Amino acid sequence: RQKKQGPTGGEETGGTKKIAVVISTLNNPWFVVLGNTAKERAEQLGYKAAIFDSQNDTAKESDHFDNIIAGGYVAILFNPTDADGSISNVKRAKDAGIPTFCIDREINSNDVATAQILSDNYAGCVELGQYFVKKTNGKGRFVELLGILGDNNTWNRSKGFHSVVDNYPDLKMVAQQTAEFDRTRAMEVLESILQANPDIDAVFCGNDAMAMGAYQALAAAGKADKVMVFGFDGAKDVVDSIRDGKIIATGMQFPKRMARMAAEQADEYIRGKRDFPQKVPVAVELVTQENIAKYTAYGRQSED
Amino acid sequence: MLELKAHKALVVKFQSLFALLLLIVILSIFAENFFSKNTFWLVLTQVSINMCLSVGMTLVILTGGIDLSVGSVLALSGVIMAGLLKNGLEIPSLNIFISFSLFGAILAGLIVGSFLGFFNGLMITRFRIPPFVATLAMLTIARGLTELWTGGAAITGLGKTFGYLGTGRLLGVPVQVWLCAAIVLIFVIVLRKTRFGRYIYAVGGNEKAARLSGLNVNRIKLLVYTLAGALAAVGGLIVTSKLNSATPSAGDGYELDSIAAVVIGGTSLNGGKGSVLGTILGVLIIGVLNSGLNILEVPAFWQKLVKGFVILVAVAIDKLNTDK
Amino acid sequence: MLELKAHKALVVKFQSLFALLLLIVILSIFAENFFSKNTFWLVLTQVSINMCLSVGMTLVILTGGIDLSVGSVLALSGVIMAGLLKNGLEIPSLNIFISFSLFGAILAGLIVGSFLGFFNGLMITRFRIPPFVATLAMLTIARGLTELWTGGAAITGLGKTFGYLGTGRLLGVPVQVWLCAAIVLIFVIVLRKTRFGRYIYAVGGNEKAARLSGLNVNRIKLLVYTLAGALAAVGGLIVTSKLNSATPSAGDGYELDSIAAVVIGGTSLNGGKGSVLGTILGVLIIGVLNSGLNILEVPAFWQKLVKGFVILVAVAIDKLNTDK
Amino acid sequence: MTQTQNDNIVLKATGISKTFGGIKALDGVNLEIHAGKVNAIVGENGAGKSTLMKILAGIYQGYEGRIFLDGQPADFANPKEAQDNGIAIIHQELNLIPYLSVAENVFLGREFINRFGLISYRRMHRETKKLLDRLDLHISPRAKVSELRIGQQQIVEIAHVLSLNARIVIMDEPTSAISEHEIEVLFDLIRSLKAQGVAIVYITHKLDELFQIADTVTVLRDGKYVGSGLVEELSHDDIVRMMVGRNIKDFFVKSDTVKSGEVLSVRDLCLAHPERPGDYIVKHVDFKVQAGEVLGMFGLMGAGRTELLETIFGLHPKASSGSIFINGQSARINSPNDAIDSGIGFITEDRKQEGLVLQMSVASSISLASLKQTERFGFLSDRLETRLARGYVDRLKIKTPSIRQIVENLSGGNQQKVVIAKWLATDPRILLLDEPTRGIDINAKNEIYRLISELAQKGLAIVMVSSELPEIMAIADRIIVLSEGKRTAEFARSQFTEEAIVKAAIPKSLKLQTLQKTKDQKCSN
Ligand SMILES: Nc1ncnc2c1ncn2[C@@H]1O[C@H](COP(=O)(O)OP(=O)(O)OP(=O)(O)O)[C@@H](O)[C@H]1O
Ligand SMILES: Nc1ncnc2c1ncn2[C@@H]1O[C@H](COP(=O)(O)OP(=O)(O)OP(=O)(O)O)[C@@H](O)[C@H]1O
Ligand SMILES: [Mg+2]
Ligand SMILES: [Mg+2]
Repeated sequence: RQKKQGPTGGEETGGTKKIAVVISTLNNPWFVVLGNTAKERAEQLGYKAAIFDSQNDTAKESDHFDNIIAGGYVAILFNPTDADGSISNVKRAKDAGIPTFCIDREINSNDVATAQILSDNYAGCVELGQYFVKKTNGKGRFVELLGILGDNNTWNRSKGFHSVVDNYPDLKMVAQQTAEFDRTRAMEVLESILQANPDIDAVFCGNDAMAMGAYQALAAAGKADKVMVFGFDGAKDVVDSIRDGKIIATGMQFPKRMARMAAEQADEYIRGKRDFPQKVPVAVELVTQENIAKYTAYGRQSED
Repeated sequence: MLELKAHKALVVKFQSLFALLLLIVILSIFAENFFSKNTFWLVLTQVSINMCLSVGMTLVILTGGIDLSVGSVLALSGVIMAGLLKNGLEIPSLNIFISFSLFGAILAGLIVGSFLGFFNGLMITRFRIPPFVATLAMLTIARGLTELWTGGAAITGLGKTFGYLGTGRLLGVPVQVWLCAAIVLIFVIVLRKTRFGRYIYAVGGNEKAARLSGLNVNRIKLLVYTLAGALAAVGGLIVTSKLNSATPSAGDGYELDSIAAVVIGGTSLNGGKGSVLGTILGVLIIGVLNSGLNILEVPAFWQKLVKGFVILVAVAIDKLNTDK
Repeated sequence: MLELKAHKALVVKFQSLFALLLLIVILSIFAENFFSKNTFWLVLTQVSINMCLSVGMTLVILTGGIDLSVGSVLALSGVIMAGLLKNGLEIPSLNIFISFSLFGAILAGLIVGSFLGFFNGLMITRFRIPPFVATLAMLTIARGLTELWTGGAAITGLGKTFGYLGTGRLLGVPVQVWLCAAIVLIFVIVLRKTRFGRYIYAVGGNEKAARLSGLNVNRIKLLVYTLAGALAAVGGLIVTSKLNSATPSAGDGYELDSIAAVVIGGTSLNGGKGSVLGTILGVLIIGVLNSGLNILEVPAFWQKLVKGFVILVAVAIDKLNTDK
Repeated sequence: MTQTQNDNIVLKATGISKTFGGIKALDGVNLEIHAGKVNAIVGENGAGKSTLMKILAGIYQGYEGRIFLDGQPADFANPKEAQDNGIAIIHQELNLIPYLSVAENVFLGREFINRFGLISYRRMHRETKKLLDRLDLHISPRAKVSELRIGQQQIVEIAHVLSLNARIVIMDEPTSAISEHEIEVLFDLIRSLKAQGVAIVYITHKLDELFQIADTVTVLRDGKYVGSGLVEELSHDDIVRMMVGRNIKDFFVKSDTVKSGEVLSVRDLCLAHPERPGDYIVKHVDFKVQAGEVLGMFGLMGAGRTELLETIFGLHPKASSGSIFINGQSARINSPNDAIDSGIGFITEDRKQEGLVLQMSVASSISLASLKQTERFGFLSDRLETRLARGYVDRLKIKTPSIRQIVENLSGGNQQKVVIAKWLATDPRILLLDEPTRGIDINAKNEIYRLISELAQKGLAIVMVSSELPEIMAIADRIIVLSEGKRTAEFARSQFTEEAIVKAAIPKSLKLQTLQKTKDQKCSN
């Protein structure tokens, strides 16, 4: 009864091959959309698909990979927890003959994943930074809310943003604190920062959840119309808020587009295709109050 | 001598008061903006959620138990309120649709929170599962239910009225502060002036003696966990109203902050010994510290370090004060 | 009659064995792949980190304490090992540069872990800070230090040799399983057969009596927390080696899993009662459950729900078994 | 007072004073301890006996006065140091580690280890077995202490001290929890230690014991040294006078009470053994108590008396069978709460574990089981509670600095009075008392006897378990005897004889030799 399951096998499950979707965390709606879309697309393409939640823990992710390798999955759609920490996991899958397709976040290795469909956080934040400079006229006092300090995307975003704004000596960062990508924390942290710095002009947030929290803090302090809030992700709330004129801009990362692409690539791989470009950048698009009409939650109007 | 003794009694009574005052003085010296009316209200509003949780946690810990599920219960109650308010309740299989008024939705959330707490209590009393395990299971279960209910997405756009609780003021005092003050007052009275309160101490102090004195220990515990659940739901109400949206990840890790507040406030994890007043001080110490570090503009990387050490020093001072 | 009694004694002794076996049987029925040699090794390697932490946690809990800092200590030890191995230690102000061999780096990490544990113990014994607060502060401090040491970025490229521990096999058995087995064996012997081990029970069972019998309660506690820190560092070693990189967010939340394993394994949070063997069963129950739910392909949001209920049922069965 | 001769004094303490938070527990106390003698210390509850002993044993530091060991000044920084100097103490309160075995407890801190550094259990068990045999306690050295009953635990404590081979052995009320048989074994042991030149310091409230084994006696009152002397030169009344500070002529004399109708009737009560299926701890017990009657219940340790009372009180609803009638009505008692509602009060034998919430104040402890009566408009009234507590503190002469004092800080006897007060406050019709005078001084004992008698006169039905034959014979109207869970005899007051009662109490399984011993034991006066 114990059938040997080859790397591209999985025949034993009634002919339906299984694709694993490993997501860094489901603690944030953006990633839930990413995971669900990947799963749905894989199912549309005729596979069984299951989502694994790594809970932002590279070790848990590693456990998932072990289970996936043992469980006869034929491909992995992978949203890594850490650009460096996740490499060895992908490598194990590769050694077991299972292709991995990275989504949204990259891993710092060019020869273990079959392909990486990436949202360029750095470039996206460069663009956002430029818009930030434009809206502030290159001067003023601002606050930056960082994500989780141990997360490399926190720094990709922060560095991209600073690569632009640091060139403007009149733009002064009065506080830089972490709110751990969390809405409630962002509200509380900004409330406190406002005590020491009541007269700020803008807040740059490392993700949209924090942008929403920051906005609430400003609204509660009666400063919502004086202080500009910038987010990053393209989450539903923020897109809606931009439309309502509450938030200035965000970087749209297209989770659905990336997830679908990854599922399709996996499908192609299973059908025999082997030459994939190692990196497929999916440009982050700046969503502002001017161009909001083109966008909807997690993507463009035209996509859904 | 006598004065000195009276003074000592005071210190023992308000164990952590000294640490809190010291903290405030130090922060006021280092951060010029710290000592202000604004900061005062800020801290009070920021601690309001932890205050609700910690009052409930105090009751639980006084009985000798623990409740790890408060954060998740907060989240589930919050998303239930928000979901019912926004989308109503639809049961397609029965072809039922019920829409909820603001009051109805809030009530439903409070009932859900209470029920989860009741379930904790049931597991602990009927099935004799250790509180740590029972409420850890509930932490997981309630979080799972929250994610299932929301599909992992935040529920937003709950309207102005709902936001009033989290952002409005009444007679110049934030509504949530009123709410917390009322809760604190009620439970100070419950613990000091009612039979139920006295029984909580008895159960935590010596469960066997309490049972032999005719107390219905199980019923008391059941009620205590139910109240902790209800208070977590109040926390869910405040946070949802404050953010004018309910996120499924709300309250993550709050249990530790809440237990810390209770313990810093001098309540013993072994039960039977402690007070709500102490807990308030514990909550304030943590709250002042959190705000203070940001106001002081301690760099992000150093905050955790400083926070950890300040808590150590605060509690150590406290101990030195009360022991000798 | 007599057989019945012997059987009962066995059940009491290996409290959670029944729950574990039941879980395995059920999973084997529902997931055809579950019962296999592969899964066996998989589960054993997956639980190895929690096993290290939980053995240390068992010691701490047996003394009546708790250690919330294990996850952070794991992270700090891991990044210290990785950082020293990769970059050596540079103290610019003194113009000192020390490079570390593999062995030296690992040793340094273990020393750091032990020291953090020692510091916990010091706070608890000398300054009489309640263990919950002291180790919660350490949780924060060690995480802060981890972030400072790494600047928030993972440390990678640690070389093949380092990875051997986490991925290699010796005589067909994964190296980390050997390591865990050794640790378990040592601490089973320590607890059952050495003075120190018995003193741990004595301190947790009746601290006053232990003191009156002339035991140096403080020294015992100090050693226990130090060992818990050292074992957390071993956990850090395993995770770093497994991933061949050290991430600053490693170990986040592991304290709860570890305490849960200890409590599910029948060790009382009041101290004085429990065993490492019970803890192993607790660790395995959690590990089997985690793997099992994934192998069963339970959807992520449902997993939490199912996990919570299974833990409740497992512990309830356990209780019903042992109580009557 | 005649001072005893100064020969072979091993330990001398002069001018010892100790205060606890403003309360003077000891005030300039002097003490001399002679080698090869039993040096008794007596005094009322709270007189400071235990405190003095704790100072000698290195447990308390920070006292005034001086201690000389073999003429050399000594000041012990911790219990270990005192131990190293040959001073061992059996504490009044049990100090054992519940989840460790008997052997591990006996040798705690001094385990035998083999050459691998591991504990040599074989040797420890062997040595423990020897000690237990000397004390005639037949339990396995491997048994967990938590599974033993108090009496057995007390003997384990004695074994522990015995194993220390100390020069000075302090025994703080060692006989309060053990039965007559074990007491006799202990006395034999004390005599043999004495013969070896060991100095025994012996604290007891059972003054009769002084005349059996003590050589000298020192009396404390309210923390002060009253005097000391040779036992053979003193009478019972002399000692009592020194303890109390006045003549007590009015020793308790049982007054006749009017019995008016059956209040409690127990029929065919059985309780299954928790661990041995098919075995029973209480076997088909029947008895009746009338209003105004004091029913004594006698038995040896382990006879099942405690379990019987517990069963009546609703603590074992699942394991028990049989029926209980109160005022002729069948009563369904499934919990202590039901029992209280039926008018039953239960004073348990272990006040620390079962009777009191030690962290609570005296007032809260007294009102705990009847808190409703201190309520006004749904809230607790401090005034009502204070009045309630004051009433009982006065009535039972509870010695406490304030009704807000934590009960843990009271002396053992006063703690017991608080427990009694708690139950009286529930205004019971039936009072079950399990060893109510354990650890209580003679004066307080008399007060409690008088109280019991008074309560009976007021129409309460009282069941009192006691292991002290003179006590039970003095107070009971009727005695039933339990042996191995069975009711073996019943005596009306006119039929009371020590011999008959003890005979009924001895289990058939016990050896004849033991029987002889127990019979011989004289409870003098
Ligand atoms: N730790 C303590 N804190 C406060 N007061 C104490 C403490 N220990 C004893 N006392 C007080 O000191 C006095 C003497 O107590 P001690 O226990 O020595 O009496 P005792 O003679 O042994 O009485 P008993 O016969 O009831 O055991 C009492 O008034 C008691 O309340
Ligand atoms: N928890 C227990 N587990 C097993 N057996 C028990 C337990 N408690 C009591 N027993 C047994 O029940 C019997 C009755 O014990 P019990 O304590 O009721 O005796 P007693 O007459 O009250 O004696 P004592 O004078 O010690 O109070 C004894 O044979 C004892 O071994
Ligand atoms: Mg005493
Ligand atoms: Mg008894």
